[in-house]
Amino acid sequence: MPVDVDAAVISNTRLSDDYSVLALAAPAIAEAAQPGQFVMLKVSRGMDPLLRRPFSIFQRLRDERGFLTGLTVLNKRIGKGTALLYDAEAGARLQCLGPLGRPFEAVDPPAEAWMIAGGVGLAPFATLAETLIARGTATTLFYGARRAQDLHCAEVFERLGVHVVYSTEDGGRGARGRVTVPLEQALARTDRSIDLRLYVCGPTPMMRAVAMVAAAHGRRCEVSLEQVMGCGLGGCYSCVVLARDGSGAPHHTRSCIDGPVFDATRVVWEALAH
Amino acid sequence: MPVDVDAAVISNTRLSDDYSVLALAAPAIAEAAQPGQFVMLKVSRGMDPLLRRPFSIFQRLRDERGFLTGLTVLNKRIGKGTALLYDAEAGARLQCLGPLGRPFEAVDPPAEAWMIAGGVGLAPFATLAETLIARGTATTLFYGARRAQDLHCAEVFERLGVHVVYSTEDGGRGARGRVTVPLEQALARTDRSIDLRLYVCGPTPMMRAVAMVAAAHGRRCEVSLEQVMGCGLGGCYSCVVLARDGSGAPHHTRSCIDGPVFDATRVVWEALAH
Amino acid sequence: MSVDLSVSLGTLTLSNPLIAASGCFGYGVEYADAVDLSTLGGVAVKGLFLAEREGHPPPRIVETPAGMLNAIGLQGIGVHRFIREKLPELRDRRAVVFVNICGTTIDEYVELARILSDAEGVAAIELNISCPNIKEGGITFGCSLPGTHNVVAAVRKVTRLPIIPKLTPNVTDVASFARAAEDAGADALSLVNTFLAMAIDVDTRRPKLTNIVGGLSGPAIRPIAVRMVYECRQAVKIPIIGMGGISDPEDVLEFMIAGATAVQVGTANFVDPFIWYRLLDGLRAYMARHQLSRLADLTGTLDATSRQQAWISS
Amino acid sequence: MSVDLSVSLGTLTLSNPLIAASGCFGYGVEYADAVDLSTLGGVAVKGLFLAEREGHPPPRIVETPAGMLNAIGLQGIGVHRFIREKLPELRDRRAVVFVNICGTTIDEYVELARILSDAEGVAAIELNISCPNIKEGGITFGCSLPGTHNVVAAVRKVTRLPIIPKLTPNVTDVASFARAAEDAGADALSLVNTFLAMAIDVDTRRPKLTNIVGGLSGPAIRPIAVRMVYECRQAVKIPIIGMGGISDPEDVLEFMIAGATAVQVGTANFVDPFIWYRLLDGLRAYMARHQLSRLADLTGTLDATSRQQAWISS
Ligand SMILES: Cc1cc2nc3c(=O)[nH]c(=O)nc-3n(C[C@H](O)[C@H](O)[C@H](O)COP(=O)(O)OP(=O)(O)OC[C@H]3O[C@@H](n4cnc5c(N)ncnc54)[C@H](O)[C@@H]3O)c2cc1C
Ligand SMILES: Cc1cc2nc3c(=O)[nH]c(=O)nc-3n(C[C@H](O)[C@H](O)[C@H](O)COP(=O)(O)OP(=O)(O)OC[C@H]3O[C@@H](n4cnc5c(N)ncnc54)[C@H](O)[C@@H]3O)c2cc1C
Ligand SMILES: Cc1cc2nc3c(=O)[nH]c(=O)nc-3n(C[C@H](O)[C@H](O)[C@H](O)COP(=O)(O)O)c2cc1C
Ligand SMILES: Cc1cc2nc3c(=O)[nH]c(=O)nc-3n(C[C@H](O)[C@H](O)[C@H](O)COP(=O)(O)O)c2cc1C
Ligand code: FES
Ligand code: FES
Repeated sequence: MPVDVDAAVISNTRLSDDYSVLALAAPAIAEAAQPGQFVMLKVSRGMDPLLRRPFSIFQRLRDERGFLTGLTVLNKRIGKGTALLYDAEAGARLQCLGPLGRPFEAVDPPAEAWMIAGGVGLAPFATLAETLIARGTATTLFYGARRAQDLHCAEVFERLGVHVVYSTEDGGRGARGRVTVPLEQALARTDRSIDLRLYVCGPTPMMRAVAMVAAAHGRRCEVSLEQVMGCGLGGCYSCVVLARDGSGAPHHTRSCIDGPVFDATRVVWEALAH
Repeated sequence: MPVDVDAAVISNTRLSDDYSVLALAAPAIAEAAQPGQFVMLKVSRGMDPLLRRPFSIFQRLRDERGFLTGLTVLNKRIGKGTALLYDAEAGARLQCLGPLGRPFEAVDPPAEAWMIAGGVGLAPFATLAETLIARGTATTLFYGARRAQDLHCAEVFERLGVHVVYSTEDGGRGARGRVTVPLEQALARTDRSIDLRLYVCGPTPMMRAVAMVAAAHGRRCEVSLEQVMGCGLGGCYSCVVLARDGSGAPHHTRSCIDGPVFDATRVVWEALAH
Repeated sequence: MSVDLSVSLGTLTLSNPLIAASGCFGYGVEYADAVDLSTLGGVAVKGLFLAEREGHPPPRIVETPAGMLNAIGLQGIGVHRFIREKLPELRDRRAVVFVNICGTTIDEYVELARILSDAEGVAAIELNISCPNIKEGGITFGCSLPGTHNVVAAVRKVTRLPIIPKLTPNVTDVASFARAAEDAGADALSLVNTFLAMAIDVDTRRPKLTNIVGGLSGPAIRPIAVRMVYECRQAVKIPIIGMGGISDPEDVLEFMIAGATAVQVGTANFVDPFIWYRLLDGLRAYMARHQLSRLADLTGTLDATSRQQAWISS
Repeated sequence: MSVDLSVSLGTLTLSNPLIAASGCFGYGVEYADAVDLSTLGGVAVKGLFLAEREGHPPPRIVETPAGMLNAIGLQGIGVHRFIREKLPELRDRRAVVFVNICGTTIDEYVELARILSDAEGVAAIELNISCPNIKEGGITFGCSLPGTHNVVAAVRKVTRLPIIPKLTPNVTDVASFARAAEDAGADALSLVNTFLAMAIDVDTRRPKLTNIVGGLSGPAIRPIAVRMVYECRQAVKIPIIGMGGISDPEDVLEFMIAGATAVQVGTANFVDPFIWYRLLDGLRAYMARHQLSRLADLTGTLDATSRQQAWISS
């Protein structure tokens, strides 16, 4: 059951000209949150902009005694709403609705977990990594970006004990090229007897490419899709993706309640807007 | 020629739950400003609310060397826009267009100046008082409000050397009753040979009452009217008041460019919305 | 003071005037965990055809100043699956269900009405003759006076359920459509549906919606919708359900004063799914402030005598 | 890169597509101190009748979400005083003047056109047949196809000045009105005028405007206006001047891509009287980014082929 919290901004840490990490006081949402779920944020008071914006729950925050106090959002400025969030100051208040959506299915050992993130697609993985590590699952993050300076927050994962594999398109850090380069190498190296689960979030073409790679290697792969969302609760049918049902028939499926996480084989990639 | 300044909020001093004094860095407007003129403020970025709001120029600000640096606005929270102004923090920026409108006609000695203010109608008088005092004109302020705690900023006037006469409806400070009570007493006491000019700003019924009193005593009286304004520049014809022309014929007259200051005898008071 | 928020749409009494707008509340069941459906005056479910429909490809919505465009294309599970899969839960949750129906022919509307009349737990049929997002049917009836009359009259013959045609605002004279619907036997009217509109991505020079055009809803349209309710109130006797941009208690009151008996809330429910509680609180506060014991007494009480004398002629 | 911002409305060439909208820029002279009028593509002056008019008593405007209502009631100094008192200064300032005219009968329109044809410094006549705020004339022509045709045809007979009928959006099928105007000899079209709308003070239960109803303008209406320009672009060959809520360079581009040759800016000019410079800068930046040397090439370039294949049928 989602709740709507009038959440105080605890802090807003600018990581670069367009990335920031926004910490929100919303314990009730943090308690209920599962990896891969999201919140709908009202980025300003008033009607400009009118609609809320969806954001993955990045981290769950705890106080010294370990009690959950809130959550963070990894925000990338791309338009009006994300610009307002980037500019938000501590003390401001934002309506925060959540947790919403279908979470990732976290695997247990001996299965291994490989998370593949492109850019701000890193956001859903901090919570997933925490959950996986807590279960003792060996967890790797393939983290790609255009340039080295666009790789943010990797330390969050390293601190958790996640094995991080970097790639940058300009070769500034880790493998040169798309994130699929080190991923394919790693898949080729990995014994088929090892049970692997792939989790992907990033730009649509990247997710599609990873889904193809995963299929080619016969690996199960979950993707977290980012559609424009009007309500986040199944009310408006704006957020549909074409996804196959049990019988393989494609249907417009609401990504806010039947997703945002989908098994990659369900998605009709050709139909996804880029 | 009005200018539009992207003005920084220097400070916002809350005087009570609904009054604040907002200082804005807008030297170009302060330099050109004449007593009784106003600015149009965009109270927020974005479209909520859409239109600017008119505010009298309260004080002109100077630095230590006496150079004009900006202006203040005496803001009373009555709706959405004035609430946003009340909440504005130092460092914020507001588009500020001005100076606008027809100013008061400041009299010179031996004429005396009587300013009559009701509530936030005090706003245009600080600049007027400064101008009058600089000319050596004997200046009195009749300042009325509902309760003593609603009388703000009187010290600004006392410091300038203005004689301040208070009245409150509950008798908490000065004369009990409307501002017309001490005004009528003073008028009755004042020799007809003394040249007097009355300047009025406040709620419409109060201005109307003062205009009647002034007319009964044969005193010239200028009123500063507050109509809803769309543009402040004569473009929209929203701000009209019914005012008599030279021949006595009433016309809908734009209060943003032909006012906000009108000779009280021109105004068809019966036609003014309360 | 005990306050009475109930309103009557002909034979149907609602506990309060707030109805979730069709297409903005899924089939109602999506919200059942978050909101107690029985606290709403009613729930208008997503527009249903006889058959299942996949609707338009995304993007299906785009935000605009104080509004949004949608071109969902009436995706839906069809009336049979609705009755089987959704209606029982709505019944259990004690929701007052308005079923919004859409057809491409009069026969389809008639067939839908017939099927729903036999189902248990349907409070009223909202006839969607105003969806701007589909080529066939719907709005082609809603933009023609005989079309409107004929659909309503045909459905009237096959059901005793209250029939509530939903009018489009995309017409010159909405009041004439209100009259046509009333003459044909409608029990109440819903208005307005969305305004046909579009938005363009100037960098790609392509429409922002796959469907090119879509329907404008939200606060932006409220002043036009209020005017239309006011016009229809003077044209017909049957109750009006007003909508278009309602976001605050004042907006509900505005529609009621203009002539609405009940209201629907669509877009604002996306922004705040718990809006119902806020609106109900606001209505109660207004009633207390104005010592109003029956909210229904507000309907159509606009005082339209000139606010002040015109002091000059010409 | 040298860029060409000029656009042609038939025989009339403007240095750029930006025109101040009628009723939103006084008689132009009010702005002459603040804005160099010759930098604008044109200035549409406040709607003029033959005689002086006092208009409606205030309040005349009320703000709404991302928009505003106005019911000015066409206050104005009449065509004779305009020619005597305002036109000379406009000429001196090298403004390209569109005179917006309004009558209660066809004869009045004809008379106005005749008078203006003899005046020096009038670039075009904008026929206001769409003002929602006056009972007589105006919109009664604009809401009837023969009415529209007859006014335009009658004015056509008496003037060689470009005639630009201004269409109302308060109709079912705006494209049919565009065709009627074109058939009757219009040189270009302006659209849209404001949407008939209202707002109510719920505490007093009175309309917020003295005139009860008013016209809705501003960003709120933009998506509807863009759709109407797009529809008319497909219906007629004559140039279209698009308007409704333009506030940013992207909005100008949106109207042009939808089919407008030029645009007018009304409400946004109230918010920012120096908007013209910002819009021109934005247009130049867009042209540079897209390596567009002639802005006029943008008109009607919407790529409305489906953005993506529909992967499923039904
Ligand atoms: C489930 C989910 C989780 C998300 N998590 C995050 C996150 O953790 N951090 C983060 O920074 N962003 C995240 N996003 C994307 C984020 O919601 C959008 O960037 C945001 O809504 C854009 O708002 P805006 O007002 O800045 O952009 P707008 O001004 O509204 O639009 C700017 C441009 O971006 C496009 N756009 C708008 N929304 C989306 C969208 N959802 N996907 C792709 N393009 C869009 C628009 O079409 C437009 O071209 C997530 C989206 C979803 C659906
Ligand atoms: C020339 C001039 C100078 C002014 N100087 C000052 C000043 O120095 N300090 C100050 O606090 N205020 C001043 N005002 C009034 C101020 O402009 C309004 O209070 C403000 O516009 C209200 O905006 P809002 O968004 O808070 O109210 P809204 O939310 O827009 O409206 C709230 C209520 O107030 C009414 N209202 C709105 N504008 C006005 C208005 N102009 N006059 C009367 N009622 C109105 C509305 O009809 C509504 O009922 C001045 C007005 C004018 C015309
Ligand atoms: C996403 C969306 C889907 C809609 N679907 C329907 C529908 O299926 N049937 C219908 O009659 N109206 C539909 N509407 C119109 C609404 O019911 C309502 O008439 C309109 O949105 C105006 O109200 P609002 O401004 O409160 O949203 C839809 C509106 C939206 C925004
Ligand atoms: C205050 C005001 C007065 C107007 N007066 C006229 C007028 O006299 N003649 C006319 O044709 N249109 C008039 N209009 C309509 C505008 O010219 C324009 O068509 C409309 O406002 C839409 O553009 P906008 O959204 O940019 O304001 C007026 C609009 C406003 C807001
Ligand atoms: S966002 Fe509304 S249904 Fe998914
Ligand atoms: S405020 Fe626009 S004319 Fe006065």
